[in-house]
Amino acid sequence: MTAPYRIAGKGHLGTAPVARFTFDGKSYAGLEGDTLASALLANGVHLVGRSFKYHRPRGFLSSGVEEPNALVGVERDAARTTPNVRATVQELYDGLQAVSQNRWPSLSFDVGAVNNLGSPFFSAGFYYKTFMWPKAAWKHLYEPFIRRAAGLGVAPEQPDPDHYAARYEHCDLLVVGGGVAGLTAALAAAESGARVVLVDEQPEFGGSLRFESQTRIDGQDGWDWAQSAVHRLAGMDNVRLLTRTTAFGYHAQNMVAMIERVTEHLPGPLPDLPRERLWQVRAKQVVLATGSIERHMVFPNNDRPGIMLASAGRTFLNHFGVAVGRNVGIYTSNDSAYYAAIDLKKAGVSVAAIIDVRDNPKSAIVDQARALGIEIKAGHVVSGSKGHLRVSAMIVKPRGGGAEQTIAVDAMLTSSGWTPSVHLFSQSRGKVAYDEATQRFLPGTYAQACVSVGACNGSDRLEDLLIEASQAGRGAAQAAGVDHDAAGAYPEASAAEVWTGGMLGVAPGVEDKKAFVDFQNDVTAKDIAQAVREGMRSIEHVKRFTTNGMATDQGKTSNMHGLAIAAEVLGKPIPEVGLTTFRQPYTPVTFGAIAGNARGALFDPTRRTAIHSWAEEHGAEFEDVGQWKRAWYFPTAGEDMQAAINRECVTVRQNAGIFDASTLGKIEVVGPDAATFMELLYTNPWQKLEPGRCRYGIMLREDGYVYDDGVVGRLAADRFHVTTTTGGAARVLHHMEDYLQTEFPHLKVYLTSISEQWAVIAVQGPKSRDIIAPLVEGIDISDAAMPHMSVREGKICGVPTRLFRMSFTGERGFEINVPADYGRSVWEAVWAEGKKHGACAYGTETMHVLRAEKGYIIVGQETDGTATPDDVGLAWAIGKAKKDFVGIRGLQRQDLVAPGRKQLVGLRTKNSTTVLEEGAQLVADPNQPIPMKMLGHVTSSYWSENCGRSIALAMVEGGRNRIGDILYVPMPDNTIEVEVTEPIFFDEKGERLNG
Amino acid sequence: MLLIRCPYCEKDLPEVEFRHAGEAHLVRPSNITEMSDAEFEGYFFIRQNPKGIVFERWRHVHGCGRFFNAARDSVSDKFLTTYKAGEPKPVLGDRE
Amino acid sequence: MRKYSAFAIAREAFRGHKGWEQQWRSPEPKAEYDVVIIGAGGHGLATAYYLAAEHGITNVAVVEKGWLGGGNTGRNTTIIRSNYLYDESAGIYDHAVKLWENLSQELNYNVMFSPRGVMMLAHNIHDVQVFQRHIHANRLNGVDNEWLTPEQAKEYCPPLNISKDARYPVLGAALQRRGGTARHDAVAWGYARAASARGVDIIQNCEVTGVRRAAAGHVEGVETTRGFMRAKKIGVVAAGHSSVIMQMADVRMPLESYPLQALVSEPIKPVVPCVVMSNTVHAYISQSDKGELVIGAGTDQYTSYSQTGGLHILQHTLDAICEMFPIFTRMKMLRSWGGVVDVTPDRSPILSKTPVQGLYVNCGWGTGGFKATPGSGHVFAHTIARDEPHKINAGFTLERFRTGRLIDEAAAAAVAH
Amino acid sequence: MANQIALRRPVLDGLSVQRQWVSVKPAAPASRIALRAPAESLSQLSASLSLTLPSKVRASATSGTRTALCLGPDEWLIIDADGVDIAGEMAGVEAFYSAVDVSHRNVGIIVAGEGAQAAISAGCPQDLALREFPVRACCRTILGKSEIVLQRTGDQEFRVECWRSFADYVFTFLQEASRDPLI
Repeated sequence: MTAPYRIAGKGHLGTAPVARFTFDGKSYAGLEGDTLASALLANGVHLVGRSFKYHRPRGFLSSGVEEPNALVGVERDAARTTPNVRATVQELYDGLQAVSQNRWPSLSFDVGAVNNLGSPFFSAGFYYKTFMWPKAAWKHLYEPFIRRAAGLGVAPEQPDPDHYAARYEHCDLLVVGGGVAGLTAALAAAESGARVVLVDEQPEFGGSLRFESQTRIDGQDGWDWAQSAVHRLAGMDNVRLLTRTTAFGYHAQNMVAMIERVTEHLPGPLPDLPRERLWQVRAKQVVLATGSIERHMVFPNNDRPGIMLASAGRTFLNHFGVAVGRNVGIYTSNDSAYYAAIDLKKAGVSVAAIIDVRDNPKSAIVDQARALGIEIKAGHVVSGSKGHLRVSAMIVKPRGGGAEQTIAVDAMLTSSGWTPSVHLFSQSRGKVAYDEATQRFLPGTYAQACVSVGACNGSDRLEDLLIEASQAGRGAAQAAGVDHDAAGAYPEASAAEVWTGGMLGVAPGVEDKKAFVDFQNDVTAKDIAQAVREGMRSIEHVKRFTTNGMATDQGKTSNMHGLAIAAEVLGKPIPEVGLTTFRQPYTPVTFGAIAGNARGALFDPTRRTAIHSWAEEHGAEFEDVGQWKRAWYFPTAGEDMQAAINRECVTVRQNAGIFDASTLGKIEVVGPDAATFMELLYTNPWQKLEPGRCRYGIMLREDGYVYDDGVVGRLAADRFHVTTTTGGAARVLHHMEDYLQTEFPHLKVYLTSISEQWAVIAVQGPKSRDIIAPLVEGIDISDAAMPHMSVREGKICGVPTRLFRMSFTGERGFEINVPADYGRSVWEAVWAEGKKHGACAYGTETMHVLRAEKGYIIVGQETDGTATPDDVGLAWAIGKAKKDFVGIRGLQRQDLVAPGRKQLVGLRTKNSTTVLEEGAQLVADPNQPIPMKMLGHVTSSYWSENCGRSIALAMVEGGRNRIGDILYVPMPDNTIEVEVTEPIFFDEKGERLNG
Repeated sequence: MLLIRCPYCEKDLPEVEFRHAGEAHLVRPSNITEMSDAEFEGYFFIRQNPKGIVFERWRHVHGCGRFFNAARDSVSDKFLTTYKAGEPKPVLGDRE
Repeated sequence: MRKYSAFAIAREAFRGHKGWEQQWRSPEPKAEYDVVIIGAGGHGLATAYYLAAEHGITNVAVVEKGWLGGGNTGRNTTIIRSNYLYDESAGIYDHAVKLWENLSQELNYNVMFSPRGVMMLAHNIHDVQVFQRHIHANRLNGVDNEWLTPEQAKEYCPPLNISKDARYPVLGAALQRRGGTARHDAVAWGYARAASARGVDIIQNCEVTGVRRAAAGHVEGVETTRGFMRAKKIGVVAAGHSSVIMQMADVRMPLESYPLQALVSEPIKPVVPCVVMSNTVHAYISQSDKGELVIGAGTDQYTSYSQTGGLHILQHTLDAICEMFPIFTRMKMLRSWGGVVDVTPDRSPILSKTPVQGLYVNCGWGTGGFKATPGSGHVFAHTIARDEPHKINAGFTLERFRTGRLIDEAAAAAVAH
Repeated sequence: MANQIALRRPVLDGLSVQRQWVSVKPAAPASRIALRAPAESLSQLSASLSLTLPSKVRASATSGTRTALCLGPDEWLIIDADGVDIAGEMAGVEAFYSAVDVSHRNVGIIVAGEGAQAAISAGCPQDLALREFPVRACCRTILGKSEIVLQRTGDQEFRVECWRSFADYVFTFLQEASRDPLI
C-alpha cells in the first residue's frame, strides 16, 4: 500500500515495514522510520493544529525541533498521554494514536477561530489595557475566559506508569551534533584514543546530510559517508554514540545535561526500558556542532497549512521520500531554496515558480534551476497567499510594485536564510558576536573549554568545515591530555552545497497585513512594530510584550526576525537592540526525566529503625519526623488515638512503658580534650562530670539562641556519648565539626556519628528496673550503684550495651543502647519482660504528653530559633563560671536581656476539659479590636489522663511574672480563659524519678 | 553542578558532595565576650557579599569531611583556587 | 497619560494600533534630582510612583543598569500572600495585598492580580503546628488564612495527590483565599507608565558606579555610566546587588546573594486553579493565564551573581512536583531561568534609613519580594519623603542585627525535631 | 542473668537482585571501626592492626579479611569479619587516636557484573571509569539522595557502604538502576 505523496525510490527509509497510526481517529499508514509529520504528509495531510491566540489553521513549518505549529497529543493508553508533541519529532510506530489540540469541536471547524475575526482588537499586549472594569470582573469573568481559551494540549489525567533513568557520564570530549562537522570532530578525537561521546537529537546521525542531495565527501554521497563514519565510530571502545539525545543544558565547568528518548519511537509495552534517560555529562572538552536552523519568509498570510521551510521540504523528500505537494511554489531570499526546487523537480514534482526577492540572483545553483526549466521570478515578492485549510495560491508581484499575479500552488517552500544554533554556546556563558556581513550572531568569546565547528560557527564552506572540525577533534583530545599518533588525513569535500545569505525581518511588500513572525503565539511584524512604538526599546521588553519567541519552539525561527524588525523600527543596529540570552532547555524536557527515579520510595529515603518492623506488626501508627518514620502510638483493637494515648500515658506512670528512641542523634566525642571541647560547644560545665554520669546539655548558636539539646554521658575521661534531637543529628555534628576544625583545631578531639550504631530502647516507669534486671549482665542497676543520670557499659541479652539511667517522662527510667542489628531482638526480650509487669509499648505522642506533664521542652516546639535558655527556663544549664562557649556573646545582646521576652509557662484552661489548640494565641484583653496585641502562643497542648485535665505549655511575654494571671485565647467561635501557671503539671517535686 | 577541587582529596569532585559554609577568614575572637554589639554584628551578621572574587568556606561533607577555603568569581562561578583551612588568603595576582 | 480601556483598544483597532503613545518616556538624565532611586524593578518603580503620587515629589530619577523590570521582578513566580507569622511581617505583606486588590485600577494598567488562593501544604505534625500558629496569629491580625483538611485541599486543587501512601502525605493545608498571583511584567510596566506620567525619569541602561558623599557624610549624588546626578536623597532598591551599591556608600550589609531558579512548563489547558506551596517537599506551583505551569525552585547553596544555578536544584524541584502531582511527569519544562536574591540573616527585609544621611535602603526580600511590591514601594516612599519610617516598616531596620530584635520568619518555621 | 542471646538481624537480610548484567547483594555482616588519628600515630596503629594504613585519601589496603579505607586525611573505615574485635587490637597504642565501633552503623552492598559501574553511575556523580577510579580506590560520596562509601573491589565489582537506615533506599536505588540495560 502506498501513500499518495510517497515517491517510490526516494529517501532513506527503503523498504521499511508499514506502521499504521491514527490522527484524530482517522487511520493512516506510514513507514517505520517516518516521523508523524512525514507520514501525515505522505497521506496528503497538512492541517494539524490551531494557533494559540487566533486559532488559525496551521500545518507543518519544519521537519524538526524548531516546529512551532504541528503540536499534537500522543495517546499510548489512558495513562500515557503526552500533550504538545511536535509531530515533526515524534517517530512513527505501529499503533500510534495522535490527536490535534486547541480546537473545538474539530480541527477543520474550530469555534475559537472567531478570535481571528477579532484580531484587530487582540493586538500586542491588549490585555494589559482592558478587563479592568468592573474590578471584580477580572477574577470572575475575564480571567476564567482567557484561561480557558489559552493553553495548548491537555495534561494527562492519570499518574505516569513509565519510569525514567539517569546516568552520570564523564569523557574527554563531548561532541554535540552528529552532522558532518560533529562526525568529523568525533572521528578525529576518537582515533587519537580519547573518550568521546557523540550525541544527536535525531534518530540517526547525519544532520543536514539527511537532505543535502549535492554534497559528496571522500567521493561518497554525503548520507552514505555519514553512515560509514558512524560505522567506524561504533566499532571503537572509547566512543559512546547516542542518538535521539538532546543536549539541552550547558552548565558550569562543562557539565552538559542531555535527554535520551529511549522508547518514544517503539510500540509498547517495554516494562524494563526507561521512557527517557537523563545524561549529565562532565566533559573535559566540548565540541559544539549544532548546525543552523532555516528561517521562514515573513510575508502576509505566511502561516497557511502547506507553507513550510525549504529545508523541511527537502528533508521530507530526500530523507522520507515524501513530496509536500504536487505543485510547489518557492519563495526565497537566498540560494538554499533553489536546491529544494531542483530536488522536487528531479523527483517529478511540479515547481510552480521560484519567487526570489533578489533582483539578480547569480550562482551555479540558480543556473542549475534555470537549466531544469524552473521559472524564476527574480526581484519579485509574495504579497499574500490564498486558501483556507491549505494554501491554494501565492500572490506575487514585482518588488518595486506592479500588478499582482496569482499563482496556484498546493504547497510553498520558503527560506530567508539560516540562523546558526548558538543556544548551547550561549548557555555555556560564551558571548556571541554579531557578524554584520552575514547578519548573524556567531560564537565570540568562549567561557568554557569548548569550541564550535560547522554551521553553528558560521563555517559555510564544506572544505573549511572539514578541516575545522578535524582540528577541533584532535585539539580537544590533546587538551584533554590524550596522546595521539600522527594526524591522519582530513575528510575531503568532493562536492558541496553552499547556502549563505538571505534576509532578516519583514519581506518587502507586506503592507498592513498579517505577516507572522512567531507562528505559535500569533505574533506578527505589526505587533513588534507596535511594541516599539509603545516604548519597548529592549528586545527583552519587545519579546515579553508581544510574546514573540516565547512559545514552545522558543523562537528558533522567530527570534532573529523579531530582533530585526524591532531594530528597524528603532533605527538602531541589531546588536544595540540586544539578543535574548539563551537558557536551558534547548528543547522542552520531560519533568519525569529530570526527576528520574526519585519517585515513590525513591523520592526521599525513608529511614526506619531496627525496631520499626516490630512496631508495624503491633499495629503502630507512624509519623514522619524528617526522613524517619517514628511509631506515633499503638492502638489496640477498637481504640481511637486519644484512647490509645490515654492508656499508654497511664500505663507508663503506673507500671512502665517501652519506647523506641533509636532515631535520636548520637555522637561519640573522643580525645584528651573532649571535655574542653564540650565546654566550648555546650552551655553547661563538663570538666567535673564524673565518668559514668550524665548531664542534660544545651547547645546554642553563636547568636545565643537554643540550637539543640540532649543528654550527654561521660563514658571515660576522654570519651563522651552525646545525644541530639532526631532532626538535629546531622546539623549538630556539622556544627561541632565546624568549630573543631576551624576555630579550635588545636584540641585533640575526634567526633564520630554513632546515631545508627545504636538502637535505643527507653524503658520508663516505676517497674522499669524490674523489667530490665533479668536481662542485664555486669551492671549493678540499683539506685545506689546507678543513680538517676548515670551511664554504664555492660551486656544485655548477651550483647554489648550502653545503659543510661535517665528519664524524659519524670519516671524512673533507662535507655538501653544496643548495636542496631540486635535492636529488635533485645526489644522483644524487654517486651517479654515488660508484659510480665503490665508495661505497654508507647509512641512519640505519649512521649510528648508525658514530658509536657513534667514541663520538659522539645527544641523546635517550645523553641523556634529565637529562644534563649533563660526564655525556656533553662538558665540553670549555663555554666556561670565559664569564660567562653558558643553563644556566650550573643546572649549578651540588648534585646536578649531586655525585659518582656517570651518565657515558658504552663496554662490551665478554666474548663479543665478544654484542650487548647497548639499554635493558638494569647491575649490579655479578648475584646480589643483587630489587630490584637498578642502576648504569646500555645506551644504544646494535650489531654492529660494522668492529671485528669488538659495541660498546655506556652511562650508568653514576661510569662514568669504572669504566673497566676488570667489570659485569653480568642478562637473563631469563642474565647477560652486560661490561668498562667508554672510549666509543670505532675509530680512537681520530682519524687518519681526514684519512685 | 559545580566541580570543586578538594585540597585534601586533591581531586575535582561534584558539588553535591560539598556544603557551602559561608564567608571565609572570619575568625572567632578569643575574647568574644569583650566585643561591642557593633563588633559582634560585624562578626556574625555583616557579610562582604562581593560581586567578583569571594573567599568562602566549603566542607567536603559527603567526602573527606574537611572544611576548606575557596576563592571563586561570584559572577562566573569559576573557582580560582581552593586551599586548606587555616592557610592564609592566597594572593591571586593576575588570576583575577 | 492617555487612559487605557476597551474603548481605546477599539479606537486603535481601526487605525492599526498606530496611535498608542509610549508607555514611559526614555529621557536623558538631568543634572539634579530630589530623589534618585537605584534599581528599576517593581519595588523601585513603585517607590518612585508613590513619591510622586502621594508625596508630591516628582523630581525623581529611577536609574537602572539594564532594562526596567528585568531583574527579579521579571524572574519570579509571582506568588502573592500575606499570611506571615509575626506582626511586622503580616503588617507589611497585608498592606501590599490591600494595594494589589486595587492596583490595576489605580495604575490604569491590568496587572492581572488574580486572587486564586494560596494553599500551603502541611506534611508532618510539625508543619501542622506551625501552620496552626500562623492561622491563629493571622486571624488576630486581621489576615485571612484558614485550615483545610486533605480532602478540602484536593477539592480546592483537584490534581493534588493526597494519598496516604505518598512519601510525605498531605496532612492538611493553610489557605489564604486573598492570595494569588499577578502578571510580573505588567506590574513593572504599570508603575513605570504611571510614574513616568507624573514626571519621574526612568533611565535605563544606566549603571551606578559610585555614591558620592560629602565630607559631612550625607549623600550628594550618584556617579553613573551616563554621568553624575546630584541627589538630595538616594533610595537603594537593588535587590541582589544591594551589597554592591551600599558598599559604594561605605555601608556594609547583613546580606548574601544567592541564585534562585524557576521554570515553566509548556502551556496546557487549565489544571491548577490556585497557588500550591510546600515548604517540606520544596515545591511551589501555579498556572499562568497562558497555561504554563509556573514552578519555583530553591536557591543554590553558594552566593552568586550569575543568574544561573545547578541542574540538581531543578531536579529536586521537579521530583517534588511529580510527587505532589503525579499526573505531571509527562509535562515538559519549556524555560528555566535564574535570579539573584538578597537574603538577610533573619529572612526578613530591610526597609530603613541608614547611618548615612540621605541614604535609604530597601532590600533583603530574599525569595519572596514580588508579593510585597506595592506595599514596599508605598512605605519606602514614605520613609524617604518624611525621613522616618512608616509605622508598617518601623521594625524592618538595619539596626536590628545589632540589638538582636530580629523578625525571624525562617526560624518560626523551624524544621521538625 | 540473661537467659537468651540476642540475634543479629541485618537490615537487608534475604534481599538480592540478579540480572544478566549486574547483581546487587548485601555483604556479609562485618566488624567496623571508624578510626581517626593524626599522621604521627599511624605507624603505631598500623603495627597494631597488622596492616599498613594507607595515608592517601581515596586509597584502601587489604590484608586477609581486613580492609582499611582512607576516607579523609585523618580518617579510616576499617572493615573485618563479623565478631573480630578490631578496637581491642589497638588498645595498647599510646599515641592519640579515636576508634569508634560502627559495625552496626553501616551496611555493605556488593554490586558486581559488567553493568555494575553503570548502575552506580545512575546516582553517583563521580567518574568511576577504571583509569580514574581503579581497583582498591575508595571514597565517601553520594548515591542519589544518600551518602555512601564506595570501594572498587574489582574491575567489575564495587562495595557500597551506607548507614543502616539508608540501606533500604540505597538497595532499592541500585535495584531500580540495575533495570537499565545500557552499560
